Amino acid sequence: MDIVVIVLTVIALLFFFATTVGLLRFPDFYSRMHAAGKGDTLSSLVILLALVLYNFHEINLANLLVAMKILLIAVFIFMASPTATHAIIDAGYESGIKPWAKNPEEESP
Amino acid sequence: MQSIISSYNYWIYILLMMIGLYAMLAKNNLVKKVIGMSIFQTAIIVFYVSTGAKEHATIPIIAHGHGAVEAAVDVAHYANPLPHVLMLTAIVVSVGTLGVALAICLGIHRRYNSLEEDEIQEQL
Amino acid sequence: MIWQLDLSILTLIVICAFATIMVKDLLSAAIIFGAYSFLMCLLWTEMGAVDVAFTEASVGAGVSTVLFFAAVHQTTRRVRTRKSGRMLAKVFALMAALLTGLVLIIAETDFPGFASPFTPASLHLSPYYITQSLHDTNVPNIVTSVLADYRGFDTMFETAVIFTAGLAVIAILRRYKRDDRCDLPEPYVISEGYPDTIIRFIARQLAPFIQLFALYVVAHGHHSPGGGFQGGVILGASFILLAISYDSRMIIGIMSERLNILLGNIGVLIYAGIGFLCLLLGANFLDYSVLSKVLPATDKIMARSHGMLGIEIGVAIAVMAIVISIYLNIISHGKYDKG
Amino acid sequence: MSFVKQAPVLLVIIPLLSALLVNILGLVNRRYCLPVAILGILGSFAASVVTLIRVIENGAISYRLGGWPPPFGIEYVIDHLNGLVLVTVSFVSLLAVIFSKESVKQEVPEKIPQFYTLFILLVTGLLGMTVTGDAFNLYVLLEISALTGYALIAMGDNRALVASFNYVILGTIGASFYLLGVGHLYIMTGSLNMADLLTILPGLYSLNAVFIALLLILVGIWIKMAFFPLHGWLPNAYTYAPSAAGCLVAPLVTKVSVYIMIRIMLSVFSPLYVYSIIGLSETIVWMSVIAIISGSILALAQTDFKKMLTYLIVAEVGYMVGGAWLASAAGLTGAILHIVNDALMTLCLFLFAGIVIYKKGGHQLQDLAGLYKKMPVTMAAFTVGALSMIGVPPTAGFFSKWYLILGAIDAGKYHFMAALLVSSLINAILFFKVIEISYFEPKVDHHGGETEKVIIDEAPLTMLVPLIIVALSLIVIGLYSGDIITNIIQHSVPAGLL
Repeated sequence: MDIVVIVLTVIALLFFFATTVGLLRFPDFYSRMHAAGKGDTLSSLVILLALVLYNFHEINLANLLVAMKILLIAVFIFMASPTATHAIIDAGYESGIKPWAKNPEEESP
Repeated sequence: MQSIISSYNYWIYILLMMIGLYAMLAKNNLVKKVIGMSIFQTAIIVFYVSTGAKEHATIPIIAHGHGAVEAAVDVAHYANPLPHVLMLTAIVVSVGTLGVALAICLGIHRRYNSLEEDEIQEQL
Repeated sequence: MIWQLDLSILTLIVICAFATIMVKDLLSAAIIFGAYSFLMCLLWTEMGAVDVAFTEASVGAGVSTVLFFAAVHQTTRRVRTRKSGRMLAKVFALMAALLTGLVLIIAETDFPGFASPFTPASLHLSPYYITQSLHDTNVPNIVTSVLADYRGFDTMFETAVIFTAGLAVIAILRRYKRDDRCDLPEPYVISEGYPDTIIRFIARQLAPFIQLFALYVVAHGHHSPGGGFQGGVILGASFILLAISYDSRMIIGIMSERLNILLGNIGVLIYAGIGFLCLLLGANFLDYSVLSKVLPATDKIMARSHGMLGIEIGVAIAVMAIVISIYLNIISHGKYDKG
Repeated sequence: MSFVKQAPVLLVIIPLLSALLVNILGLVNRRYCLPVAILGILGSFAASVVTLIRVIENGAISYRLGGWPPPFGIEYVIDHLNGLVLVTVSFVSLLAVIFSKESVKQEVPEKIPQFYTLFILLVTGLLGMTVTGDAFNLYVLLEISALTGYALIAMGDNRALVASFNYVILGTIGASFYLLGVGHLYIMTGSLNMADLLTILPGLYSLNAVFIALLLILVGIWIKMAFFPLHGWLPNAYTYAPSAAGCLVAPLVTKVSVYIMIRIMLSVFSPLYVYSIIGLSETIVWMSVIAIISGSILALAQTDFKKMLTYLIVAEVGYMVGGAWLASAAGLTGAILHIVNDALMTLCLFLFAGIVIYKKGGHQLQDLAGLYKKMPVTMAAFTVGALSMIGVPPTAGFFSKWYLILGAIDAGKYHFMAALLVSSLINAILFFKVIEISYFEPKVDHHGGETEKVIIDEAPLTMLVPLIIVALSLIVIGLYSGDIITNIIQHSVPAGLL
């Protein structure tokens, strides 16, 4: 059980790392948001899953309830995080930021 | 090392306080001043909450089994709740002040069309 | 208490504070300030102050940031790059800050060590609260019992502070009729919403859950972190979410200005009223134990617990109404376009 | 429930409830606002008078909020000192609220319910600050009075917003310093109750942290009371506030801050500590000398009548701070008496300024021209206020100045005495200038230029009556100041002082 938890946490951290690198290194606003939105959501989900499993070294009602709550958080993140990304990108689009095309643009988040 | 740990929180609160105070007095932009004000207030909250922390103590909610009668409560086992209560109040006060300060900023911007202190002074 | 975490979070906090002050764009400053608040919130969880962390998460990181956004949105983002003036003010401010820092450092040398369990602060009053709370009030969350009972009077005025702030914002900003001096549209008359189906759909789906969670936080404050303030702020935030994703007019449709003011009043009135009821029943102000005379099937200790629940509900109502009211007043000053 | 027994808490709760009621009724019809506001403050006034009488008869009262014993719960402590301040605060706010009727209609017609709610909340905050015996409770109420103060000032004319913003920034620094000082006390002692602190602190007097706690609290309160180098926010804020708000804020906020300073000095730290151990007395008396002189000189330089009054407040704060730090019984007596007197004198002058603004629409000195003929009663009351400010014998101002000077002589601080005399002289010049303008100068054609023959044109009765009452009370207090001192103030001066 512990090994699974560790593996999941490490995966999540890797994704977080990738997200951060993407956020910093990608050329324009849209691809940066792309990295942030996707990587962030996935790694949060994975780390929450790890927490659920970690919580279960002793199975009883209280732990089950906590696990349920964590899963609920996961569901809400799954709904809210992509929407937020969408909203930001949409706002960027509306305020006229052009996508990257070989020659670097000035971006303003 | 031990001495650093035992005062690091206090040093940081002092540093935050200085940052906030500097921003409140030196910045030209009104919203920046308000941000400085918020930092200043959170610095004090850091200070108070630090006074309540205890080593090897958990959150101040007494573990209670459903229906079970507890043994005597071990004081060293729970963090000091009093600073937490005080700081709840302080946080609420600071958001109140923030709201009023921002409202005044908006009012000023509406009248003088600027948030820069010197530009406003010129118009007076 | 994990000191490594403590140290690293504190360092990050200082970096955030510097960045907030230095950055030239007000919107970025507001975002960094949000991050700063979240780090604070982590720090407090780490120090065992979960209730404070919860409040900071909902109030500091949530509402404050939204208010900053709204204010910046209504004014201007740019901080003018300065002419080389204000040297005097800067030097003066630097001196003041350094002096304060110096004085505080001197005071710091006398402090008992951080996180020691043997400080006066941990030995004088708090043992009483920790050992007696459950016995006196039947509330396991000591912070709630101290907040709402032992120091309930503070909390009543804390609610009054929020109420005052709401009123103050109305008093400063609200315009009832067209004023020739300003060419901005009247408040509460807002341009077209932001037509985006996805955001609207998700917001509409999430809002009831947020409200449900808020009610849970209010009702469960006796046993877990949370209580009236946090619950009230979250309730208010759910409306603000709708206001951002649809437009403010919809929220005004649900919560008209009059209703809002009325609710803010009623919230504080519930609190003060419960206190006053205690007076009428012959005890001191806010002495809930006397409520057992009017509540069926409660002894004095449970009466305290119920009294606290009552005031938490009052606080939640007041805080919700005021948060919405402050937001609406600040956001509705100009053209409302997008989230 | 007995009114007498519960009076200590009722004097805060009645205004709070009436503030809420005002706001709710304001949604229905704004005509209900004023009567409810007056009733609320009247109730509070009654409660504070009852409390003061009880204190005079039986000694200090302690009231347990929530029924919890003091160091654990919050406690209200009323002794002679704050009993007197309570009555003053509620009396002044009663007069100010009656006065506000016409002036609010003229200046903030759209926001009457909000104005009155904030107005009463400010009174609540000030009363609560005065009555509490808990250092942190004081902070919460300090913030209530501060927030209402910001809002009330921001409701004024054009420049009020900027003035109010500066007040927000400085006021927050002040309140935060106070909170930080209380935090230092808390970390050193673990307690927040003033009486409890008084018993614990003597063992810690040698520590720097305790000294710095006092310093932080003092600086915080000094910002709030606009003690000289920290007075920057006050003149503009009070000048541009709506006149009804100015009549409440100007007399009370600074005085209550002075009260708090005295309370902290005597009831949290001990006279022994503040006067002997730390040796700040000399410095602070010098600072107040500078405050008095510079406040007076700046007042002399103003052409705006209301602004002139605000600089006089700065000078008066110097009187009280200096008197409190003279380390002599007479000086402290003078400072406490001056809290009462100065509240009334400032009220008198600001009411007068309010009437002038109501009638003339401006507060420059020229607006006063020719007023003696047009408003004889108003001007008579103003003259009483001015005489009291100068310190002419039958009026109240003379007696507090007398005690301050006695105190200065007792303590051997002759520079303070000199400052008092110089300031009285400057006040005399100042007010004779004002009286000269309003008495002799013909109505210059600033306002339409018509030289119609003088018609008696007094302000409405709701404005005039408070002014007359306050002028009379200045004389009455002057006549009875001996009684006030022996029955009330004497008991609040610690026995160890000279």
